[in-house]
Amino acid sequence: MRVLVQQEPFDFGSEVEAFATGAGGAGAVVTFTGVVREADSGAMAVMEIEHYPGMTEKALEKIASEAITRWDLTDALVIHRHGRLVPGDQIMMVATAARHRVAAFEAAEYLMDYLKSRAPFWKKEILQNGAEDWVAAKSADEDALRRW
Amino acid sequence: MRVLVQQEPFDFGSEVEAFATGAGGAGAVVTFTGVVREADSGAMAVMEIEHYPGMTEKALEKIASEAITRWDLTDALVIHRHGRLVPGDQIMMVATAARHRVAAFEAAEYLMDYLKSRAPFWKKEILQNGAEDWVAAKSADEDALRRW
Amino acid sequence: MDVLYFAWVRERIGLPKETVETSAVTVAELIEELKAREERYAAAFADLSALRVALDQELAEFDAPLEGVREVAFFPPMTGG
Amino acid sequence: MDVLYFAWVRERIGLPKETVETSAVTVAELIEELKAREERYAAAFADLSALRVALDQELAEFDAPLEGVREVAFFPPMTGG
Repeated sequence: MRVLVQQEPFDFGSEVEAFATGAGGAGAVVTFTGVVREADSGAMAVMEIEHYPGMTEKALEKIASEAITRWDLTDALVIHRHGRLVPGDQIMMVATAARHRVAAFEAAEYLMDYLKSRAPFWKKEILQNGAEDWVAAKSADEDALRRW
Repeated sequence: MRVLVQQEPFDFGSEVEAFATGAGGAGAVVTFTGVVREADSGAMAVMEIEHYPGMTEKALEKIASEAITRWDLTDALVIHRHGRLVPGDQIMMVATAARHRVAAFEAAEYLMDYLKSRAPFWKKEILQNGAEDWVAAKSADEDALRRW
Repeated sequence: MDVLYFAWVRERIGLPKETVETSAVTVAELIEELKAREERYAAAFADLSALRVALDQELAEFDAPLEGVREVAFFPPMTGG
Repeated sequence: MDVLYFAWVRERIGLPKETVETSAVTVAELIEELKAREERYAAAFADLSALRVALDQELAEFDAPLEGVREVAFFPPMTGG
């Protein structure tokens, strides 16, 4: 299990390749990566991500450990960035490895659902005209937790 | 959309990186890769994959097109190998890109479920003692189609 | 009409492909003709629930008509992915 | 006790962290004390349904006791991922 909270970009291709190669005995590897999109409200210049140093790492480790236990994963990886990002930047990734595909898919979705609503990150959109907006939590994200 | 049926290995890391970079406007990229595991029955030397040239490509293209339409994907990729593989080899991968994570996850699972039961591939396990066994289809894989 | 066999169907019958002259109207009739030929065909087609058929590279049912079909393929349930 | 603020709570109150001397027994009591201080606190804590609290870096409820807690953090619902 590896959990990284960092300002720097990560190399999705190398991370995924190393994860798949290292996940001994796994028949199935699922990855997710989130990319900064343009704001729905208009032309976004910057996405600023604030986090709670210390609590963030603990929360992600707890979520990843729970997923590993529940789906008997051979490995799990979470990387989440903070700081200033621009549209097109990769903001985070998760990867899960398991013997069978259903477990790998479910665990990756669980990681994403919990990470979205239980890990202390906050996104602020800074538009090209200088306007700033904290991204509001979606009730759909909170609802997504209920299925687990 | 890209569908490849090939004997050669593919480079999972580069494919995933190129896919994520090229999937314009997508906020979410999901990938799956299947790795040849040891046989449940014992020490497997080789996994041989037979396919139906012509029908395979058509079937995969149909499944990928349906996923793109149904989940409004910005892109989809399917690579499936045939021929002789050994444990640890990557046998296939799919990737999906969408604006939101739920669509990307669902489409990837749909691709996998359909590919497993509707694309003409057959796996044969060749054990170290020379015994050969065609892998039997699982009713769970057929059942998985019903949710879509 | 070309008839193709894959996986253990191919192994049991002993060839991957043959050309068959038939007046069978449906897939099921074609199977009866093949079974009547030789023991290895009868063995391959003994349990239809363990078989799938494709007509011109599209999955089909055993009662599907053969009219206009150029390529018939028999194989076990697929196990890709 | 250290009190931390994040995202718009931090912006509204105007600082990321402060040390607070309090005899509040629960989080809710601490919030009442803070609201009574100044308008900016009252504004930040006006709608508790829009807030979350963590005690020593674990999510908690507003009626949770503060005994033994060294670090309290207030922030809006998280929006990572």
